[in-house]
Amino acid sequence: MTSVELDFDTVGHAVQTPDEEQPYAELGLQQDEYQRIRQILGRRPTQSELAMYSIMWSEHCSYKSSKIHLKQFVEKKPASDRMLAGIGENAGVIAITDKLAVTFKVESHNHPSYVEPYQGAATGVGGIVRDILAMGARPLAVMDPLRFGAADHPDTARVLPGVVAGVGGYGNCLGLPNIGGEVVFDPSYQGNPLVNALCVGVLPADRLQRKEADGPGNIVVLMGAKTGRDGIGGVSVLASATFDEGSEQRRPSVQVGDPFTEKLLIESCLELYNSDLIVGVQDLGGAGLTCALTETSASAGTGMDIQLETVPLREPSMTPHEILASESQERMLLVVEPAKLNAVLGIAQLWGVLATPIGVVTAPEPGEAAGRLRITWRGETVVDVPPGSLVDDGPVYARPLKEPNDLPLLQADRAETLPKPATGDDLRATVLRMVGSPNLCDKSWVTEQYDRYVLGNTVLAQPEDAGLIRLDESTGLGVAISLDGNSRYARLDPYAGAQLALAEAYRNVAVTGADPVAVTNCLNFGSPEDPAVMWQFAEAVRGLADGCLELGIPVTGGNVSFYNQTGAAAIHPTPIVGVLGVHQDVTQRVPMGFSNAGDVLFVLGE
Amino acid sequence: MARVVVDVMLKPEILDPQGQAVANALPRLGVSDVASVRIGRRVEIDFSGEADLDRAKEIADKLLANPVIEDYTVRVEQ
Amino acid sequence: MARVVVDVMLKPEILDPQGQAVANALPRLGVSDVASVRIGRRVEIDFSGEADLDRAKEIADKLLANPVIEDYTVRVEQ
Amino acid sequence: MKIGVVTFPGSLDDGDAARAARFGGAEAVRLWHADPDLHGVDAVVLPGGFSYGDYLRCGAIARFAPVMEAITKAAGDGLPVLGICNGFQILCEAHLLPGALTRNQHLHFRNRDQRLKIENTQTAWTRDFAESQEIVIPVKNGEGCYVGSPELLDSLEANGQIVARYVGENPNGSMRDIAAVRNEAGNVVGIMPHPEHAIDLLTGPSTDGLGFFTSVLKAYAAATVPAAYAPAAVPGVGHAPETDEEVEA
Ligand SMILES: Nc1ncnc2c1ncn2[C@@H]1O[C@H](COP(=O)(O)OP(=O)(O)O)[C@@H](O)[C@H]1O
Repeated sequence: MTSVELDFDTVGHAVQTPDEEQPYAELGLQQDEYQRIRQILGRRPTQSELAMYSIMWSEHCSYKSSKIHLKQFVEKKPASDRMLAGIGENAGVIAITDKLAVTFKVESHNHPSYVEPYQGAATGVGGIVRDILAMGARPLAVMDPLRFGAADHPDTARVLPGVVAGVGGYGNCLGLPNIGGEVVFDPSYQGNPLVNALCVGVLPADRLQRKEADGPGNIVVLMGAKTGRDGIGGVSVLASATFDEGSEQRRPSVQVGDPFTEKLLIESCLELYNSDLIVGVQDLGGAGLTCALTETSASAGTGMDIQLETVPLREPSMTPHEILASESQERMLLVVEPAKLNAVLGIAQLWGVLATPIGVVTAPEPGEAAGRLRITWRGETVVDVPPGSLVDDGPVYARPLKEPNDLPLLQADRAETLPKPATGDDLRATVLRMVGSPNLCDKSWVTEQYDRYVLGNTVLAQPEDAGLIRLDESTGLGVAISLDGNSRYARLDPYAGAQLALAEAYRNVAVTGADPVAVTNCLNFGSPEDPAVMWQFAEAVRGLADGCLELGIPVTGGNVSFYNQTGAAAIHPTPIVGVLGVHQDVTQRVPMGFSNAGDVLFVLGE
Repeated sequence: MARVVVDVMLKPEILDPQGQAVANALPRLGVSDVASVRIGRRVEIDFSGEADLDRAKEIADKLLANPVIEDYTVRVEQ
Repeated sequence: MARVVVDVMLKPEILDPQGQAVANALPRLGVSDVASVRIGRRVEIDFSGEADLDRAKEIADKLLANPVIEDYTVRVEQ
Repeated sequence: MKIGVVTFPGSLDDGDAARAARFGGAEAVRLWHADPDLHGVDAVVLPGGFSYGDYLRCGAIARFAPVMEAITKAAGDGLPVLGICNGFQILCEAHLLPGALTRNQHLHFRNRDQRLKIENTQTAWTRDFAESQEIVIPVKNGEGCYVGSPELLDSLEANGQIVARYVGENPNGSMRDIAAVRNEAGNVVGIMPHPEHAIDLLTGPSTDGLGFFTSVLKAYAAATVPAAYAPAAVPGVGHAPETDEEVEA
């Protein structure tokens, strides 16, 4: 092979040049991680392979610091016969009736939203909606728990309006009602606001989609937007590193969302599901094509042959590793039987969505347990890897844990020692100050920018404690969802703080008249390399897992966001907990306002 | 009165959904010889006195363009 | 490849809230010599062959500008 | 009576409009943007949403859809047409209604329950209301600010073409508080707020929106509109989406 003439790195070239220096450290890989890659491949990785490993083994994709803690959600999972898909899937799926299922999940898009508030928040919504879509569900509604720095800080004036407009711009244009969320101000988020987004969707239980790329000979189809240079390195760089002065150069990692294309993608996918035309489906989010190709093949134990030059590009000059790393939005990967390919392409065309066959599923070599992912570029092999090594064999760390030094002090500063309002006037002044405070004041400036009516099934939305969506007009069946988190409690006691968030969301759902059945969560923390942060994380996970066991509802999925800090200062630990409940008849919902004069008031509990 | 024009366009590598939507609609108007359409903002700043390019640049930097995703040019209108 | 630029601006008598918002923000940047700001669209049409001004005009007429509220100018980019 | 509801790529409230038509007592027929056949409907609703992403100007691209050609022709023959929100924008872009809709003056998308006053009941879509009746229906838009030249606005006032006005706070800066207008004949109406989201108390702030749909039924029953508008059959029938999704418990 005369790869010297090529302007890209190939497997052949890698074999011939074992000692070539590679920029693994700049890509966020440790020396020992790089050595493991060489070991797995039996040679140095190509440039494309190195990019793929660096993304897939990043904190964001591999959960290398959180994995050993998150497994408690499985180990302590209460018995539930409702769970059709759980942790490990794009989103958890819960059976609501014999025939109907619901899926929901919350994810973070914190760092991109600080860099470019509108697009960061917009693409956060777009990403979580594709997760829900990938399970086979029609997305029904979104929610957005948000955290900002001090309300009167000038940078909050830059970030907040952009984030709110972005959440609204994308969700409104997709036609998904926004049924709740949070807006909380605290100085700990000054340089690192939190933008979490939840989506809930509904599906007939027998329409549940799988991501497995089963069936050698099946065609791999990329559907949706063209691939561009946007977001390259977004996952590994923006989400898996501390956010500091260096972030200036990271700016190009930000992506622009196109909700119109996503809307068409939703409609075409649903039509494909309904017509039973596909074998597998996976959304492209963080880590783009790399993640979708490796996860779908690894989970099936198959391999793939991909011709990368068939990927439709926005910029023809893109290189193989850029195409593999691109985080261009609004794309889905499909696995299709050859006989059904034309029907699939026809449906895409009907909706005006691009769909392109880019390769085939392959069987493992004789004697091998799993297949290989081979990617060619203009006839040369640029990637030849066992896909499982990227997905499952990433590093796992048991990071050191240490209770924060200041915790005893903080805990000693009891609320009981604070002066209490003594007179009626004091009390009045205190109440006025509280209702006028940014965290308690009316949030309609935000919520009025969101469409809550679209789809015609919103029974409860802002400012109710929980959102309530009707699923069935004839029976009144519906689901209620609430998201909660209180980082000041979690800072004082992460174990109890996570449980308090869970309990609050649980109560919020219950008071609508719904029966709580499932939990999702987004764990927003500082750097996992800081033992104090890691301790907070471990405690929060333990608290949440114990709380869910106690309440008898399983965690069905979620997301971890680390490195939320400015310099050495981490945000308050912010576990956001979402609870979903089933409402048998939404016409009997209980809104939070007083309904009738003369009704009797009770206080339940202590 | 003097006018400075600031043209703000998305950086070439950034997706432009607006331009794309227009480009996709052209065939329905019977137009087939257009390779691409990009849409940005044209901002006309009228100074009460003389045109102040530096001022306009500063305004563009701070207010009109987001350097993360957009480029801009500033010029005095003839 | 040849580029035609279409500038679309709101007619002078139509209120431009975006431009006004920028104008209102200027004093906070210490800018006091700006009389007015107007914001419109700049559309870059790249023709695969030669620049076709008439074509561009037709596209502007039918699609890019709404004559009820907007004026436009068309020019080949040098 | 059959009410057609058009789905453009990016239409969002099409399912809700069809539901409202049914609540009002009509049969809802889904029409597809690429299909110029109106399938014998007796009235058409252009629903809310973001057709083609609303990326250039709201409604600017949708008006070139094949179905719009048929609707324009039928509207000229008296077919009742209601454009809601994005549908209103499309009707203005298609010159079936006067004026234009521009960015909300406060520059934000705004969703709230809005009080309106019905100013004209001489339309196919408002005859079931009382003159000056006040109603509450949701408004939700980013570009709902109605504008027109002073002469145009004066002539609209003089001809009774202003169908509804905002009462209380004007949610988007519309000139003369205009929320809805009609064409001269009164068969084509555009309204910015959403009657289809106010058809029952479970999901809406009121049931006031139903009046638009019962009005057109009455107009139909009174035979003030031509019976089933049937254009010549067009080859290459398109495809209407199944948006009333069949997820049964
Ligand atoms: N905090 C958490 N609690 C429970 N499950 C989690 C949590 N964080 C991540 N997971 C699960 O780990 C899997 C991988 O997560 P993620 O990478 O966010 O999914 P995706 O591949 O859709 O981006 C998912 O199934 C997710 O539900």
